[in-house]
Amino acid sequence: MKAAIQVVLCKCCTEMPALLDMAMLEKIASETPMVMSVKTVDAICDGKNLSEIIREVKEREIDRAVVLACQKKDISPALFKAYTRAGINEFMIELVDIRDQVVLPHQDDRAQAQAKAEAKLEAALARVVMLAPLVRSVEEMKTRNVVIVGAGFAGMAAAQAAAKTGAHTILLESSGKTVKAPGVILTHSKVLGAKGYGGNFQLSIKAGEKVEELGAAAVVIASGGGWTKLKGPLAKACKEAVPLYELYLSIKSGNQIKGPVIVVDTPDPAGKTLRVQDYAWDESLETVIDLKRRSPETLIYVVFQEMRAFGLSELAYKDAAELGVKFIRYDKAGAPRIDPNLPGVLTVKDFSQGEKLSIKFGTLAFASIPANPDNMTIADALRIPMTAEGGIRRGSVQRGPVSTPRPGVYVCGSAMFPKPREVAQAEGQAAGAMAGEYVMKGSIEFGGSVAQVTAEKCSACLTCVRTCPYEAPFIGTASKAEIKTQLCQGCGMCVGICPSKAIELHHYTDDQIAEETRVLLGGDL
Amino acid sequence: MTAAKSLVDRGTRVVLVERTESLGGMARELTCKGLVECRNCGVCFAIDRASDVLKDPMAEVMLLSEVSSVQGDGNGHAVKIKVSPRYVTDDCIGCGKCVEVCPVDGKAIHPPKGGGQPRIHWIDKSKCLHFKRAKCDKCASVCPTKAVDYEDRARNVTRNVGAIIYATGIDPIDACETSRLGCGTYPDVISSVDAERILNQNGRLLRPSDGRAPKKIAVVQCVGSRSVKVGVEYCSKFCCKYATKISQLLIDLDPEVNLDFYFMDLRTLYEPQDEFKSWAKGKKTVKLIRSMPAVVSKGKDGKLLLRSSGDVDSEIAELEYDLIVLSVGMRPSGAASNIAKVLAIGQDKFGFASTNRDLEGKGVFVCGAVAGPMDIEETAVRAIAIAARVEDAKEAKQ
Amino acid sequence: MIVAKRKPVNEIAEMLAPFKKVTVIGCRSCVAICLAGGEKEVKMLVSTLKVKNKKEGRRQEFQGFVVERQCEREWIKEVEEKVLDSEVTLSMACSLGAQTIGDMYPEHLTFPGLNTGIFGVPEEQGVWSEKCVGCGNCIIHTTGGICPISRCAKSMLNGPCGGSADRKCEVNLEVECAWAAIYDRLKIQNRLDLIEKVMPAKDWSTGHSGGRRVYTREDAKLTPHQKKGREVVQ
Amino acid sequence: MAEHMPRIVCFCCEKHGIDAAVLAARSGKQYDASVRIVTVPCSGRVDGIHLLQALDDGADAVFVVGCLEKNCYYDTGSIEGRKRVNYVKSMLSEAGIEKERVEMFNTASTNAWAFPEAVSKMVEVVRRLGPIGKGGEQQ
Repeated sequence: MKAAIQVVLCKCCTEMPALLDMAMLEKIASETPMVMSVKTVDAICDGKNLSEIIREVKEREIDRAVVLACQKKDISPALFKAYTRAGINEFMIELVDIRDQVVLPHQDDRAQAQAKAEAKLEAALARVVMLAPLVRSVEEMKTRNVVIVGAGFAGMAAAQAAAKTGAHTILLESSGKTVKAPGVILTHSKVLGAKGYGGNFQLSIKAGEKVEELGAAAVVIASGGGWTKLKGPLAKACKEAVPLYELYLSIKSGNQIKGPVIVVDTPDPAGKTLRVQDYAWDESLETVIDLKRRSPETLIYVVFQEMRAFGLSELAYKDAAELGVKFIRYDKAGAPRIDPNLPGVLTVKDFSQGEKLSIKFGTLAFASIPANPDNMTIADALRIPMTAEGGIRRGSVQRGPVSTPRPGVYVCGSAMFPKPREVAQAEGQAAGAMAGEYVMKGSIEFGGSVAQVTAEKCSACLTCVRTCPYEAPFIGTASKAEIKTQLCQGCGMCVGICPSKAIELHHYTDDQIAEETRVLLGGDL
Repeated sequence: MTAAKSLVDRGTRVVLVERTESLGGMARELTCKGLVECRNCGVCFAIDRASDVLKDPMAEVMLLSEVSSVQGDGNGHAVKIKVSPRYVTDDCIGCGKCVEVCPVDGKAIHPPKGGGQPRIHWIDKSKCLHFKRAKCDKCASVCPTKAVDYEDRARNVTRNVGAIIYATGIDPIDACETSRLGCGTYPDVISSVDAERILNQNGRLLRPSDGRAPKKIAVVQCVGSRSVKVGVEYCSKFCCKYATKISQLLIDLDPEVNLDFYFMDLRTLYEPQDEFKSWAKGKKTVKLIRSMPAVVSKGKDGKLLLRSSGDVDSEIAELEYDLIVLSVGMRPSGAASNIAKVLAIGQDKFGFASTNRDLEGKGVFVCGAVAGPMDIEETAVRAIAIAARVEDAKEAKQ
Repeated sequence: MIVAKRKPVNEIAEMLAPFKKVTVIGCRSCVAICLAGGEKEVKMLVSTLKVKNKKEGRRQEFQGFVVERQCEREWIKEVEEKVLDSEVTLSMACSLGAQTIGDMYPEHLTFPGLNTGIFGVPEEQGVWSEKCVGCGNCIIHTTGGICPISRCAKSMLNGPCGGSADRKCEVNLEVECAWAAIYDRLKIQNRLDLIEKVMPAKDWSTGHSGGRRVYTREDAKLTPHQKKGREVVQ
Repeated sequence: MAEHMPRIVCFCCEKHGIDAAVLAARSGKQYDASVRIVTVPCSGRVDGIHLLQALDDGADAVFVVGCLEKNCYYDTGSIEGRKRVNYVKSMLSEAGIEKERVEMFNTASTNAWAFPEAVSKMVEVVRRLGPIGKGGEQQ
């Protein structure tokens, strides 16, 4: 194995020397075979030392480097750029976070800190020799399309936000309702399936009667809740019942609402198929107040298990009461019921008064809505996780509040779980904006530290295929596993679980990890 | 902060003016609520954003600073900013040696609050002896990186900006304002914010009085908020959320702990509340009590007595606790009003800022919990949305 | 496929205790797929044994590797030296693999590292269930494609036994009664009439009870001439 | 015999794990210097082999630090990580080796206390159990 290593020791201004014997570290480094140059600099984070480092690289024909400094995040990209310009691959630079792993946490144990620092240096030297250059490939996005599934409040907001970034938006609306939004709008349409990955999706969509292929760089899921498919005994007993959302819309569009109006927090008071949703409250209150203002004579009842008006909407509760809206609290025992033999009458036991009430109603609305059944198809198509309630699941918080675990796929509004209009809208804007930016980057980068299968070793046991959260592995034509590099995020889960050790993760191969560990534990170089 | 982040991501220059010594707002002092499983409190998101912004060359962060005046119109604002001295340079590695040696009681040199970023200490001039007769320089002398700089001076800077985002956030209501429940009288009655701070610092909740681990804890909801008395009639929205999560964390940390959870209505913010209820059902050591406790009095051997009307329409009960956590509400940040005036931002009777289209047209945006109580997640979402709007405004002008 | 399970480490360690030089051989076939004897498992076992030895201050030398299919001589031949170079070989394959090596090198000790269990189906990641006992005379076309011999504790052929209650087996209440399953399946296929049919007592001679079974394909066998005079040891 | 100087390896995930360790350091938290961190992209990358080899290479204890479950950057990585650790634990106890020597911890990037706490737990374990084998023979 031939290598020309450069070792750079950063003093982090004064911190390192304050605790560590830099001379000793330099000695260890310079006495290691294949180390061509050892440089100690005041602070690698300011550019001024760069030039000399790079000069050395050129003079001594360095091909890889060990840098003892701080956390990668904190080291200026300038260093890596400089190295790359000097012809050293970014994956050939081994960073050692001496500052955060040795200097800071072991201030009062000089001897131990020194020992640890030396071990870390040696481990890095052992590792750097085993590193291999890796290339990141770039793929142009074929379209600037942001496909938004669902033209509800969230969807529209998303479309506007995305369009503003310059992306080309395509709204898919499952119903026939006409909406105003930038870009193309397809009614009676939904996503059936998808091929590809963030940046270059190939969606197959149903638009009206025909099925079409549609290229998309990013997808925003704003499919909303299952407005149309109400579950639960009350819904069964009263076919005319509507979701609160629809009641709201028809009020807004000035329709006459047949009184008396009852708003029940859930069509399934037993909570078997559907739990009462907290969001119900903001909605109910806003709606009933609106209605009461328009037609004060309409009798309105709000039947609920638990008063859950958040934040300022709590005050709306008061307003509603003052406007004469009747609030009836029930518990599971006295849950509201509708006798099929006398439809149009709801019986419920008032929890606080203890009396049994039967209320005639002209309109019945439910505040809680089940998750959208379409979510299943969408999730399957785009390979994203779902919640137990059947909503679309958001990814790690670190990826952002409207991102799914999959790059290029965003989710907003009630598609996750029912949300008030306002919040849904804000999320829509956020998701739209993020999708837009993603698309306007114009290309995706992939590869680098990703997994790769050694076909000879693979038993095609499917373990990787089942384990990968991104569904990057698949069984290829040679009936051996292969990894779709564009999908691989480089987490290495498949590598860790492969029973035949047929998969390796570049830059974190078993040998590299094992060797690093061995040397860290005092094994000799 | 999130707004700033997503703006710089779009390549917009951002000036971030923060009144306190570090970024992170409320979230700094909050603790992660997870032990093995994430409970989605969003705190890590907030803190990560803070460090992102600090690292970003496009963002200029001014700490210990306040906007003194703003002039301008739709085409831009000249913002005067007063930056107070920190007396500690960026060389600080946050080792805390200086704090140890500081002779002032209550210390004059402090680390940044909780998880605040950057991890640089700061000196409170009003307390520091160096600026009094006794030219104390203990901190300077122990500092391994010579980061203490008594010569640091206040600066007035002016920045010309295209848009202003007003995100001054919220402050916790001082639990003691409701003189009830012995807050202030008994050391072991603490506010939820104190609880979070303690948890955040050492990962476990100990009794302030004797530093022992409490075995029986009461968590009381809606203290301060939903109370006309304090002038906070509204519900602060996320107290239930974090209180339930803290309770879960406390049990995770020590399954032996007995925890009683007092509440009026349980409003665990857009998460099926049954989750918490069923969780509590599953735990023998957790009790949910629908009641608003009335009085706290001193019990024997350092315990506290909490009197409440038990569960709904049952008789008065008086129970013993080692520690009582008052889950306090929030109100718009104190610093809000004066800047708001300068920017002509409307406010409701609670001091929550409101904005409107033509104000946004002028390049003034309101963002975050200062516009109304909301949790970290919602704040983040709205921030990204606002950032997008700011961008449009910018493009609209060009 | 054949599903096996690793023997408890201490049991393995006990077997190997007297020996100084050990070869551990895995198999890249069935046992790799059922996560029992692939390269990963071999490596993990070897490391564990090393750590155990370290703890107990015992000195032993290990070498571990895998072959494509341990039940076939050709693959073993390739690693012959390594095998014979040790005092004992621990086979991390089904007992077929262990016996193949045993047959090839009678004087060399070969021990089983796995307990060979069942002809199983991977129901989901990490779950394998028995669905065949190799009775040598398949009848599942008459039982809706469900094998009563493997899935019924008593291998009942004409409906459930008296112990079958609420679809559960009396031998193990966790397990569904095979005949309940068969009934449902036939119902879906509208072939319930088959339930009526009485199945004659099964001829078990095709199964293990008939003694060791050897299946041959005359047309596939090599003639002595083809074998070029080299007789393969039987 | 002089008190045994513990040798502990930590496989730390590159996301929340490392961030937590760094935050701890930058909050002035001190922890035992016997801990050596090996960074992996995700706790799901950790293979039982790594843990066991580390023990074989002379570590007295090994632990893995990953993101909080349900908030793993790679969605399910830390759940996988825990499974691996548990499997190794079972193998060790089968072999009659204290399974406490291998542990899994989850943390968020903002838990300044989590990493030092994990370390002290492991150090405590090693102090209690001592090295693997008499005097932890060096090879």
